[in-house]
Amino acid sequence: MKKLLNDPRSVVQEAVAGFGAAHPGVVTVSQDPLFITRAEPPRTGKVALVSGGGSGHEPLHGGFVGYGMLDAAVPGPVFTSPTPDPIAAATQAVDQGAGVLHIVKNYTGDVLNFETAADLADAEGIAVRSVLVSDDVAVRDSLYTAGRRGVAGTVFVEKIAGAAAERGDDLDGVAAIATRVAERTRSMGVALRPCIVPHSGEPSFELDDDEVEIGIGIHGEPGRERIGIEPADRIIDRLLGPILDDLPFESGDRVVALVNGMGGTPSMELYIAYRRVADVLAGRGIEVARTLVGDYVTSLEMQGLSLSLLQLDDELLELWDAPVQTVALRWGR
Amino acid sequence: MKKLLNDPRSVVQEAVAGFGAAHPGVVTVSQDPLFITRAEPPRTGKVALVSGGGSGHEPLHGGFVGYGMLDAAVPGPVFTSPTPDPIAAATQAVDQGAGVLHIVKNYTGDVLNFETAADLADAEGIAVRSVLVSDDVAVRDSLYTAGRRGVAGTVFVEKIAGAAAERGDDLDGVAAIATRVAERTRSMGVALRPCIVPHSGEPSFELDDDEVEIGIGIHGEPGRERIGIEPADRIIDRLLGPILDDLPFESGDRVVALVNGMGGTPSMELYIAYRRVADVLAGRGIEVARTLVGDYVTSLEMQGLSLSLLQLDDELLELWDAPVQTVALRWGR
Amino acid sequence: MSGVVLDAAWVREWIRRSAEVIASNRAQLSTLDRAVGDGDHGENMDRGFTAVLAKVEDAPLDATPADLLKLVATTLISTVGGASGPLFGTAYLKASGAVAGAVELDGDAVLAMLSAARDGIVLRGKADAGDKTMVDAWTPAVDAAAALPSGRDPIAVLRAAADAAEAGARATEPLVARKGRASYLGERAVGHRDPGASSSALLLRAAVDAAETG
Amino acid sequence: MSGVVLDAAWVREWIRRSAEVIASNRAQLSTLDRAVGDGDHGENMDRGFTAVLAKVEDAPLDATPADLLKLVATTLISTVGGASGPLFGTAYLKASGAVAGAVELDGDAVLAMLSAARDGIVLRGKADAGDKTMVDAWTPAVDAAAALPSGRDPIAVLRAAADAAEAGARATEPLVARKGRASYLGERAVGHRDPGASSSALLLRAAVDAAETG
Ligand SMILES: Nc1ncnc2c1ncn2[C@@H]1O[C@H](COP(=O)(O)OP(=O)(O)O)[C@@H](O)[C@H]1O
Ligand SMILES: Nc1ncnc2c1ncn2[C@@H]1O[C@H](COP(=O)(O)OP(=O)(O)O)[C@@H](O)[C@H]1O
Ligand SMILES: [Mg+2]
Ligand SMILES: [Mg+2]
Ligand SMILES: [Mg+2]
Ligand SMILES: [Mg+2]
Repeated sequence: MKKLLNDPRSVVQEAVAGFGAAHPGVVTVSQDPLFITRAEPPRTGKVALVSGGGSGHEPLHGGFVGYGMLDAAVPGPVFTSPTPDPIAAATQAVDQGAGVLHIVKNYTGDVLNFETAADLADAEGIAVRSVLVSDDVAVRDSLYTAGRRGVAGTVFVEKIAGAAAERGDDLDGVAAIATRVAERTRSMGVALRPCIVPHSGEPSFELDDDEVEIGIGIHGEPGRERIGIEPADRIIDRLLGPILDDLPFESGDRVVALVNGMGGTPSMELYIAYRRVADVLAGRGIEVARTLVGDYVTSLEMQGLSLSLLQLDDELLELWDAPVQTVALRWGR
Repeated sequence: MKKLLNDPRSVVQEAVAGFGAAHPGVVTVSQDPLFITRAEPPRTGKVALVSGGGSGHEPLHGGFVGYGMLDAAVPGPVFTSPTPDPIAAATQAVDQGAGVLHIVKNYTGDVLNFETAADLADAEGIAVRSVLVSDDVAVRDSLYTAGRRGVAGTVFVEKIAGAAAERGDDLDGVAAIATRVAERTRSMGVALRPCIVPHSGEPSFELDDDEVEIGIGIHGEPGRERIGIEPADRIIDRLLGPILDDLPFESGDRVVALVNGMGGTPSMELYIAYRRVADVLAGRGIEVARTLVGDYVTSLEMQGLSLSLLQLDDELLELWDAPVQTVALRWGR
Repeated sequence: MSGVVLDAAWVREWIRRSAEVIASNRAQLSTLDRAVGDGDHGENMDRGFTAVLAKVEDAPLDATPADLLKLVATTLISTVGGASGPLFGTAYLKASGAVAGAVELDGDAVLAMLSAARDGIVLRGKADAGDKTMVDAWTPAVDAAAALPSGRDPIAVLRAAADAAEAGARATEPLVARKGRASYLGERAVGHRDPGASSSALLLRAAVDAAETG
Repeated sequence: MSGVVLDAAWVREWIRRSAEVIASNRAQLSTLDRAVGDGDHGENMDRGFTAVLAKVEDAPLDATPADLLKLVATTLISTVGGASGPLFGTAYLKASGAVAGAVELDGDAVLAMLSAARDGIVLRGKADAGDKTMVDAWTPAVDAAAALPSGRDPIAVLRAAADAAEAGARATEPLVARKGRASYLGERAVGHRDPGASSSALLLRAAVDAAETG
């Protein structure tokens, strides 16, 4: 393993400290318990948004703390949900009296720890609602499984729910918008090279030199199937097909399209992928109203990408376009 | 080699096409000759800024086309300077009658091709000035060598010269500001893993599992020396030392600090690095006025980073803070 | 009728041995988790039990078994994270509740403790037997312990539980997972042992060893 | 006194053979460039000469040597990029100028052509002999050709040049570079042959081969 770090056990603490030092105008870091809040507190009475989860997915979630998006992010150890204490502490720190929405990616660990944190916050008299993000179509959904994973589509939920909160919606309203976004988002990913978790020093799975892993998660979990490498356009089609069929997305739909790098993918490859996405969607009569291409929800230095589509309506588009000022997403301010 | 691409010979064309399709509100792509311009033309009479160079360094330069920064970017083949024709065509396309500044990274190929392009533009009656960026302290400067390489500090030059042009400075004025920024910028990089150029499929150099390459360039050129891996803080000190000593940067200086990912580096490692940079600079009495941490000038999927410092004065800070609206850098608008 | 009982010293020894066995199996547990999950189970458990050990060493000398088990629970909840943190945390919390006030634990008390722990895991995680989770170690463990005649020796109870948990962990290998990260893999999880069931078996074996030497 | 002269057909054949030899040495030239530069020299030259070949095939039948050489120059300039594009482009441009108007080239004309090419490279790149660049192939080539007695056979001129260029390219190995990307490496460039000098030698050898069979 070759990584730029000092001590594998303190990577998260050091990185979060560096993040706080680098962006003092946008975020403030609490070291113990570890969470990230906005440097400028929002207007009082705003519903607060808290998200979090295992680290290693940066800029998610800390990079989305700021005006128009999250109020706090709680980074856990690498690929491991944070414990309830810092989640509860962050929840308490950002509550403005209007309640707090927890945005939780659907993993057993995240769900359980956020549940306990919500109970703790509730005991302090804070109203908490939760929304689960489970956009990964690579995982077959079923009542009898842990359900789908939450992956890059989380960005859509955080951005749009953040705008709704900024607009002045109440807790139920913000939760309803967040749920609507989560319900209309679908994602799927591919890996060309696994990542290496600092504390283990081992690749999260093995891939031969001519193999790719289709349906990859964001924690170095193996994916749905392993196939021989193919031209980019073919691989994109393999991701886009299940996404489009699932909701389904149909002719006349307007979408936000996200081509998300997994951390180690050259920008060039993301744009080669987007070129295909744009072609296929145009061919299906689906209008791409807005596009993001870049590293938004990563898996350390994994090489690969995920595609996410959000089916828009007028209100969601308006909220998408609303100003946002975070480290990783910024427009209109 | 495992890459997400269709044909190694068309990666640049496809990626630039995807880039144009993804960001129609910011950039417009000319496919033949290949260059990128702003979607919204600037006000007439503004000095135009053109940069370019080999591809594989994205978001440089196309990601910096837009309000407050470049007027055009000319992408060459991967790691190879573009030829004079598209540079001249881009120069002609964006000239507003006030002349054009070429921002050229100091490589023999870039210098020669931009020279010829300037001659061609001159023949069309366009006033062209050039500024060379040569910020890489890893390369010993001398009258008897090709001189220092231009690396990540190019972002400082493009941002600040862009703001000066937007402010209304004339060609000589913009060139003078650009030169001032270039003269006050120093950079140095390290690689943990080389990149693989699509057409060759070979790693650009070989590194053992416990080695890092200090003083790396952005084209997969080998660096100044190869050493065994060390803790991040030690490696950062090895980069920061030569940077600080060279200008030199001194107590009381204010700087912009850039921790630049080479393409395949997890965000976490960049922030661990920044934490050290902040500590060392604080210890030396140098104030970090502004910070960028992320992938700005990459080398495909190379793993590693570079540090760049710009010594500020009041005017340069004001120009740094001026609004910018490009794909990769955006604030104030 | 056996007169053997287990006390707070046993709980302390159990915890020490748990921390030891988790530390020495850290890499192996993470390797299991790499095959079907995200490769951190050993790391998570080790972080948790290292913290538990420190806490328990500082615990008051008169702490009851229930006090100690509760300390384990809250420490795991606040240090492990992931799926296993809340699940094991709840297990120890419920175990603590089952022996509240007791100073000496006979066989029935130990059975009640194990049974409460299992129920806690099922309550939080909603996994059924056969879902390829830690429940597949705990449920056979509790069943085997309960199958012993009443008035049984607590060490025998622990031994039956540990044996069954080990068999249960092995028996997760051919299963398709229906809970946890392994459920994302469908058929590809077949052939791999569940990490949480494996660590559960290690913890129960540590309980036996602690009782035998204690 | 020799009556042998070279004409436009020779230039065409030279170009064909150049494209061929560059294509078949593409990987090797890039490997050389990977050691001291950025690993693209073979790719750059191949892109250029593939384009040159297409252009020359479409060139008018009555094109003079100078016309053809100019076509090579402009095509290289507009397709190669990098350092080698403008340098070789200028070389062929100056070579073209040196034989302007001529239909048949005798030994002196060929020498003038080579000499002008070399001067063009030095003019643009400002490298001295010994800087570990293509100049270290071209300068010995021109010197060797010039050392032949006057009135010399053009094939002998080319052969002397190609032999010297090959020796010159080999002689770049022990050098520290003072121009081009290899100059970034300092002492680490020692032991590696300069890619541009190597491709220059290949081009001159192609000129000999074209003349001998033409
Ligand atoms: N719903 C559940 N019920 C019971 N046990 C579960 C459940 N989900 C996961 N587990 C257990 O948790 C273990 C994984 O723990 P760990 O790797 O520490 O957490 P994470 O999956 O969050 O990385 C699995 O091996 C399984 O035994
Ligand atoms: N200043 C110079 N003068 C002469 N030749 C040079 C100079 N700089 C570079 N070269 C030649 O160019 C070659 C590299 O060409 P190439 O790899 O195609 O371009 P780049 O260096 O831009 O990638 C070197 O091997 C060297 O022979
Ligand atoms: Mg985990
Ligand atoms: Mg090059
Ligand atoms: Mg795990
Ligand atoms: Mg080269």
